Amino acid sequence: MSQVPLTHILFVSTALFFIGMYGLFTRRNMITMLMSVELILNSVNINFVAFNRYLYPGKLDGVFFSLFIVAIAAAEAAVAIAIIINLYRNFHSIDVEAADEMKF
Amino acid sequence: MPNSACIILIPLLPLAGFVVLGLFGRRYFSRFAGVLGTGVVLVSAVLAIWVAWQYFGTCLADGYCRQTVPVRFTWLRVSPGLSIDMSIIFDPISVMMIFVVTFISLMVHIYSLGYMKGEERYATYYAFLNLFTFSMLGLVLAGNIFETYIFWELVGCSSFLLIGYYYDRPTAVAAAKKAFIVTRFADLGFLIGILILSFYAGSLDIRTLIQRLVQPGSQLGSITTASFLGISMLSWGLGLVFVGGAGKSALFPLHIWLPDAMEGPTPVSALIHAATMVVAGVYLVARLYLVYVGFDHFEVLHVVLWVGAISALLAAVIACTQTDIKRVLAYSTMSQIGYMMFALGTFHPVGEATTLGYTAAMFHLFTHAFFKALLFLCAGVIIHRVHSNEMQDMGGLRKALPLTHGCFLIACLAIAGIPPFAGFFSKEDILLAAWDSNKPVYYIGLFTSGLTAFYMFRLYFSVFWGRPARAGGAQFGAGGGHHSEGSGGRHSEGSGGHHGEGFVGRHEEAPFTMKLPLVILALGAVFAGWVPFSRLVTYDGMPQEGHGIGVFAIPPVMVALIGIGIASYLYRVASDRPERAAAAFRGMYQFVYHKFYIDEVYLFITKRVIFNLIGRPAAWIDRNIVDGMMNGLAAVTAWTSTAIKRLQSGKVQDYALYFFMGIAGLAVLFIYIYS
Amino acid sequence: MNLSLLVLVPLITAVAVLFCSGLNRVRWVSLAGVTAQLALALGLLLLYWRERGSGNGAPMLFEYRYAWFPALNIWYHVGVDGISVAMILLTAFVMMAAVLVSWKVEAMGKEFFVLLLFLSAGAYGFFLSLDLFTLFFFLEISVIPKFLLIGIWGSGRKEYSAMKLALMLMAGSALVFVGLLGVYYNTDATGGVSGVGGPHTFDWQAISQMHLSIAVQRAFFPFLFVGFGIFTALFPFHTWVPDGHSAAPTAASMFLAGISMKLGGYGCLRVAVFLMPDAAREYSPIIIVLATIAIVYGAFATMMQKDLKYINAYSSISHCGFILLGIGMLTQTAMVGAVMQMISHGLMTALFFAAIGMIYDRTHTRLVDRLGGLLKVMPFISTVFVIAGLCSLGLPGLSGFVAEITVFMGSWQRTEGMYRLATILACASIVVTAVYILRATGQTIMGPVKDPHYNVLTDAAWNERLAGILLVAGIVAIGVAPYWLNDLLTPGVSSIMHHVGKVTMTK
Amino acid sequence: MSASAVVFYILAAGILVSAVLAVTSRKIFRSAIWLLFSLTGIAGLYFWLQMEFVAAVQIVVYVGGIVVLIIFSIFLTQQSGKDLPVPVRGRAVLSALVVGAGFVLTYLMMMRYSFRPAGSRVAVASVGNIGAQLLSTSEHGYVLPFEVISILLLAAMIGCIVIAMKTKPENK
Amino acid sequence: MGAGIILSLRQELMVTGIIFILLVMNVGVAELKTAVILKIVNLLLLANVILGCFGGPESTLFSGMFHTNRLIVFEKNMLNLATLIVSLTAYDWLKGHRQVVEFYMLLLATLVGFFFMISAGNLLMFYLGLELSTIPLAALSSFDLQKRQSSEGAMKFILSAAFSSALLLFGISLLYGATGTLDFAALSVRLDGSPFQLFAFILILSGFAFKVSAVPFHLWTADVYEGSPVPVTAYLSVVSKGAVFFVFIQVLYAVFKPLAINWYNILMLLSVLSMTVGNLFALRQNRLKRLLAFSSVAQSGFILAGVIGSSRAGEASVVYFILIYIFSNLGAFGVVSLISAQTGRENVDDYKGLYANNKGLSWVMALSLFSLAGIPPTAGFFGKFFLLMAGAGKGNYVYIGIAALNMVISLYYYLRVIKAIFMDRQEQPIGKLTIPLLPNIAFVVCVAGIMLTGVAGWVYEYIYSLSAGL
Repeated sequence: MSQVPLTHILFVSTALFFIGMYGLFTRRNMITMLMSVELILNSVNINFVAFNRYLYPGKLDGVFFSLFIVAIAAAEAAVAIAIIINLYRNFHSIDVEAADEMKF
Repeated sequence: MPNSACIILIPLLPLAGFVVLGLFGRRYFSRFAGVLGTGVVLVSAVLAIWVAWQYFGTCLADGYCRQTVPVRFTWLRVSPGLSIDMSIIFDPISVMMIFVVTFISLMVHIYSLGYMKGEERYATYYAFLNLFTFSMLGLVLAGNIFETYIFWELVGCSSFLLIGYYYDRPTAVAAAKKAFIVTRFADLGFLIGILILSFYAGSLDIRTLIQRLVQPGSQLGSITTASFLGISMLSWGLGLVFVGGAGKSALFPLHIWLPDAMEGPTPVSALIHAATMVVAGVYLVARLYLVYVGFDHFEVLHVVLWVGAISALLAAVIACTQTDIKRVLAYSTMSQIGYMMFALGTFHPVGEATTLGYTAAMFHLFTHAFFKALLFLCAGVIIHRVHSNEMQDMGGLRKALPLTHGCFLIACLAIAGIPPFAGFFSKEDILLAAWDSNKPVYYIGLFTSGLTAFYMFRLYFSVFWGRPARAGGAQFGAGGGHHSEGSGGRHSEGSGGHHGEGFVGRHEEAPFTMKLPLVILALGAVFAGWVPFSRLVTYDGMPQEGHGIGVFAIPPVMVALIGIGIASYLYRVASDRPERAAAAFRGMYQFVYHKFYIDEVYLFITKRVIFNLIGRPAAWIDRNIVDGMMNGLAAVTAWTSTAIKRLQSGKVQDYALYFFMGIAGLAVLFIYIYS
Repeated sequence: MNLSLLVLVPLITAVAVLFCSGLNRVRWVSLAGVTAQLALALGLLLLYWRERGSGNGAPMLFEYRYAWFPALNIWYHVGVDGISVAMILLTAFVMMAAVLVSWKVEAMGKEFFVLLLFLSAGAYGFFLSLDLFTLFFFLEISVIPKFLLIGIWGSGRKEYSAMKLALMLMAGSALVFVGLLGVYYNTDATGGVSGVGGPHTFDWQAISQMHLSIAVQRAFFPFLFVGFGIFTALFPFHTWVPDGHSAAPTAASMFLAGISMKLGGYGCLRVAVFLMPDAAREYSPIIIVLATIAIVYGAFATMMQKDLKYINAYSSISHCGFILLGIGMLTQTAMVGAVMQMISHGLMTALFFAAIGMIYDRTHTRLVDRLGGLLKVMPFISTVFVIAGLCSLGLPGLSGFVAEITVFMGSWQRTEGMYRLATILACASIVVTAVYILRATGQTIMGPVKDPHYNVLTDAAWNERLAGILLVAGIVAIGVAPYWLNDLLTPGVSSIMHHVGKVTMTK
Repeated sequence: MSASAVVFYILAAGILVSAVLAVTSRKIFRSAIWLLFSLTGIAGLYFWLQMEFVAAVQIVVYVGGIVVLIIFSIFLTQQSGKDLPVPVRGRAVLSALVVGAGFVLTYLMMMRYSFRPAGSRVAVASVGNIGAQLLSTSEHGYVLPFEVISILLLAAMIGCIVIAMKTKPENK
Repeated sequence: MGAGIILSLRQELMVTGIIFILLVMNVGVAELKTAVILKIVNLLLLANVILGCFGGPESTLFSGMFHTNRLIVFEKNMLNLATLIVSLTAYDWLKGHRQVVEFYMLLLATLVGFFFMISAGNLLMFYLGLELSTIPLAALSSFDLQKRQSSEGAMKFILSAAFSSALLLFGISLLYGATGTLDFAALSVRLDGSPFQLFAFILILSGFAFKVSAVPFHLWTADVYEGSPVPVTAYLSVVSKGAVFFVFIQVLYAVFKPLAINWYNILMLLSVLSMTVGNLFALRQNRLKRLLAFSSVAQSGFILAGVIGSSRAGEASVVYFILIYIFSNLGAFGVVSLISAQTGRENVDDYKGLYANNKGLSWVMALSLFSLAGIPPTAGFFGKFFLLMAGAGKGNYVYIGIAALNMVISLYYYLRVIKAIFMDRQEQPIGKLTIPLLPNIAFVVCVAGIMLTGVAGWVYEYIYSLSAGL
């Protein structure tokens, strides 16, 4: 792994980050938006682990952070999905364009 | 020297009368209001006469008249040097004036006892009369030029109140407003004049002011050199003060209010608009006479001279055409005041022997007070009788009103300047002064005196001689448009009580209270001329040797007699001669009859110019532009808030997008641009 | 004497009113309250005279300080000099009259009186405070009650006017706020000038002793002056005046025109000019121009008004122009005149509004051409109206004359052509004043009775009479004997002028 | 170029490609699967970084948990597997631009920044000492976060239950 | 050591304890009456508030992950109090709701989250606290299960929150990469103003800005506030925002001190934007909750003015203002919540003629709005004054001028509500409402706070004595 410079890994994470963001901006299905968020969180995780591994191997701060992020991502996803399901009950659709009754 | 206590009492008593009557009059003693008011004035008149007697006594004793200030206290300290004092100045003219004012005022008070009897606002009337008397006394006694201004305003106000006494009559209200506003406009000049003079003289006290302005002193240089539009500040100051005077004294072109002021009760006209208030302007100029003639700055005196002359002539001409008895008298008043003014204008450089004009003006003021008041009071009796003041409703009254007839005749002779009546002496002095200083003015004066005689006797004959007017005069008068005083509600609410049934076949001429003043004033009109004025009233207190009555007196008298002759030819017996005369020069007659359309010019200026070109735009701008700006701000805000509402599209993806754009924006801005 | 009483008494009264049951009791309690205020104010005057008489030459008397926010060096600091005493008297008079004329307020009477008393508390506090923070606090207190009074009990376009008034006054105090902060942060109180340490101070006297740099003054004088100016109808920020006054209920109009417009003038004098004399001198031409415009143009705009309240509102713009003119002239006489004008105009306009209110209550119209011949029907009210009118056109013997004349005399001491012109225009405006006052009086009071219904109308009731007499008494007291007021005001003003002058020397 | 590098680039390519497909595919199931691939690839990346524990967690929680959850929710909410609605045109373009710009910006900054490795001592991320640290209160102890996240999970659970529970008709 | 930990953690522990009591109640004890539960819970919260008030030691635990001092304790007490008031005013709404206990468990979970966030000593703890407070809030905001708006709001909230926290995390990761530490104390020394770090900082900042709903990160605010049940909205607008501001100040002053010059400008920009945009949006709102939402956006603009004051006075004024804000905003929301719970009407127009029948409520509303608008003698005046005063400390008077003018604009829409209540009329005004005991207590507390917090100078003095500044 030493041959691969850190910046290349960062390239992966950053790209992933913005891909996820793009998905979040464009996917109209709420669940797919949620997936995009997960992608973003993963890119963050890659950052943490990579930095930890490459730059600061002395301590495992990054690793722990990424672990907690994983856990929280799970919780967040769960609640989000619960909310989406409830919204589906009310709107009979999970198209985000449909849920814009409150505006201006 | 009279002690100051009773001097103060002279003005304060009427004030007390005003306060008492004003506060409690209506409620508590509406009956005795007249008696109370009259009594107060009586006391102060007595005091005044006594004071005058003593003062002039001492004058004669020690050969010259001292100018003293018996009373002074600071009313308002404007700035360390400048303070408005309440002070009383004592010198020949002020003493003479307090005598005139209290005396005439007393007469009018007594007269009104009968004349205003049964009026609803009887007490108020007397309260106002007292107020006026107080203010007038304060005006003449003022030893501080600002004090003068204060009482000047008060006089104007009480005149306003009295003219508008019949407040439910629109014409009266209009007249009152007109009088107040015109004089107020003139007073503006007075005020600014005061500001200028006091600024350079550094004092408001009249004596100090005169001293500083006359003695070549420190301020003097600045005020004569400092100039505006090429005219020295001193001239500006004096000129503006004169404007104030001209306004009060109804001189051309500020005279328009005087004829309308006749809407007030006749005694009021007699007191305010004939004898006292209207001569305040003359008095004011006389007060500052030393400054006017102080050193060779005569442009202002020229103005005084010519304004006086023009007013005299103009008014006389108009008077010849008027048919409303009170208006005729009003114009004659204006003309006589014109006399006094140009008398003051006829200056001799100080240092020469005399300034005859000063004495003459004061003299004429003195005599005029008597016969003009008398004329008005007589007119009051007549109007009271005829219930109209249109001349064509009158005629042949000499049987019905013998006493009035006599008094009226005396007054006419006096004003016409027929010896040995009062008017003769004073007018002759004036003409003499004019002759010495300015020939054209002299001829104007001469011609005017002829006109005076003519219109006075025109009035006299058409009222007392000729065919008795129809009994329906009252009714006719009632129809007689706004000219006719009888038309308004006055007599219905007023003293009609005991004159209700009209005058035909009535024997009683007038109540005693109305006759008495006539008689007294008639005596005055006869004998006032014998007072040795040149010995008592002079600009510097030094007596001048009187000049005997010589050949110089002949032309005026002749002119006067000619005037009388024409008048009697035209009006003594009823005929169509006047009409033919009028028809002869119809155009000019109309022009004069409408008072040279001066009123219309004023109307045009006020209504068209001031209201439409200044007032209306100002109001419009305020509502639409200035306020529009304020509302515009609000409108812009509201518009913006609708314009940006799209940001809140309600779509969460937009929110996220904006969110990141915000971050990117901040990053670019603060990392690359701003740092 | 403990000055805070002046603030507390109205508040206590207000609380008492809150717990009153029955409109009648409410009225009497509030009347008692304002009577107590009047008594306090008069007592203050006497004590003040006694102190001065006993040779106490301190600039401020009866001072009281309490460390309110020591951390920020903010104090509750009160004290009076002649000027404040005079303003307090004015407030007491107007408040008493206001309560008396609002006797007939039926709907939500309790709230009405509470708000009114609250207002007065604010005014007293403002005139008392010597700490700029306290001053600002009391200045802003008075905004909202006005809004409610106009909006709830007003007439005509009341909501619009109330909103306009509230917003414009709020904008004014926003400017003042910025100005105050600017002053605060440019003071240096490390010497502990105002009693405590702290780098900066709001203390009025302390600031006046330290000389703010000319740059600072240049920067912040406009904020303060314009901010306060909005309160006193500084052109072109006067447009709240006509709407607000005409929409407000009688008592509120009286307070608005009588007192709250004076808060501005007082602030301009006390804060802007006194703390920043150099800037005042620099900006004085602008002030003069604006004031003159307000005077003349206000007068002409008044001529065109048909509604009595509008007439008085516009004339207030014109008259308050005299206040600003007097302040802007920066001569002692003119400033005394300005303060006199504040007081005179306060009493006069309150009287005017009171009379208008009484007329409106009876005839239900304020349009000049609908009224007429009221003198026959309601002599007392008409007389009061006429007196107010005469006072406003500057008749000698009434307060208006004294004030205007003093302003003129003072302004005339400035010899520069522009100032001269301004003075002359101001003088000329009194003629216009005469015109519109007489037109109004002539059409409403005099003339034949327009409407037969008017013949059955009643004259003033006891409370209205009392109110009228109270204000007339004040007007006459000043008009006939101005010297006492003059002596009362001169020391305060001359200390201000001495400050201005002193700086002139140093420059 | 060494083998591990090759492995990395393959992984990277796989991750990114499947991620792109995951956010663009029109069929929701497919995109879920692409997401699965991408996440697995990331797990692989962790392996490659010798962070086995993290990789394991990644597999367990994401692949085994979240993706399953997502798929179930798709079952719950998706009507008859029809295509996803097309993105709003304008927003798609705009966000493409923004995202591209953002990426360039960010990555440039990363490249410019000189990362300085600190210390050479390598702490082994073995399950053992990770667990030890997770529960220790001493230096580098993560017991407090552990507790906090337990509360968080509890709360999340309650929340899910309350919200997602089929609400019975109100007549109760 | 143990006792020390307990003492320093006592507020967190108490709240957690209450959560567990509720859990037991929910699982074990069968079907208590809702009203009874509410009484019990409120008593517990009251006890929590009271016990919280005892001062604790200044300490740092868990190798710097958790630290506390007197100011932090005070802030937590403020949050406790706010929560109590919220739950008091929520009474009417909860009576009709079935999952009362769950509601409180979630609410208190978020509270704990805030506590840990405030006491956080490193970025991990901060992040955990943030999430712990966010995720349950999202659940709460969709608590009106049948209401479409509620679930829509919740969806917008959870997605925006997830996104913003992802960005925050990205920023944290970059920061970690740049400095190699997550510990606040260590971070502050390793920061240099390099663009990379600045970018990371901006990402983190956006997370904060999102929570305090500062423009342009505010867009979720209005919709979520409108959709959520009123008590949740109140909680969001007061507790959430307040807590985030507390930690925001600490982070800015303690951690990002080296970047002070940068964030001063950034925050000034955000502050101006927030005031202006918030006010402009609020101008046209007819739905009261939305109006209050935008007004709270504007308010955070004002609070930011205190933040950038970056002085001791600045910190004190922020805390002070938030204390006042708790009373004012909760007073307003309390009235709204009561009325919407009893009549279901939430529009400004519905409030026309409210004064006719409900004098008390009207005055509470009026006072709260005056306090929000910063009108003396309400506390809001002092709050705003001190905020802007602190903001002017650096001598940026243009900025202060803009802020002052914004105060004028804001006055307009507050007065619109006042106008509706006191001046306008309508056919069927809201009838006489009965105010239950608990909300009544809440109103009394709010009014007392509004009237006294400002005039009583020592409150500010106390806070000032606690605060440290930059």
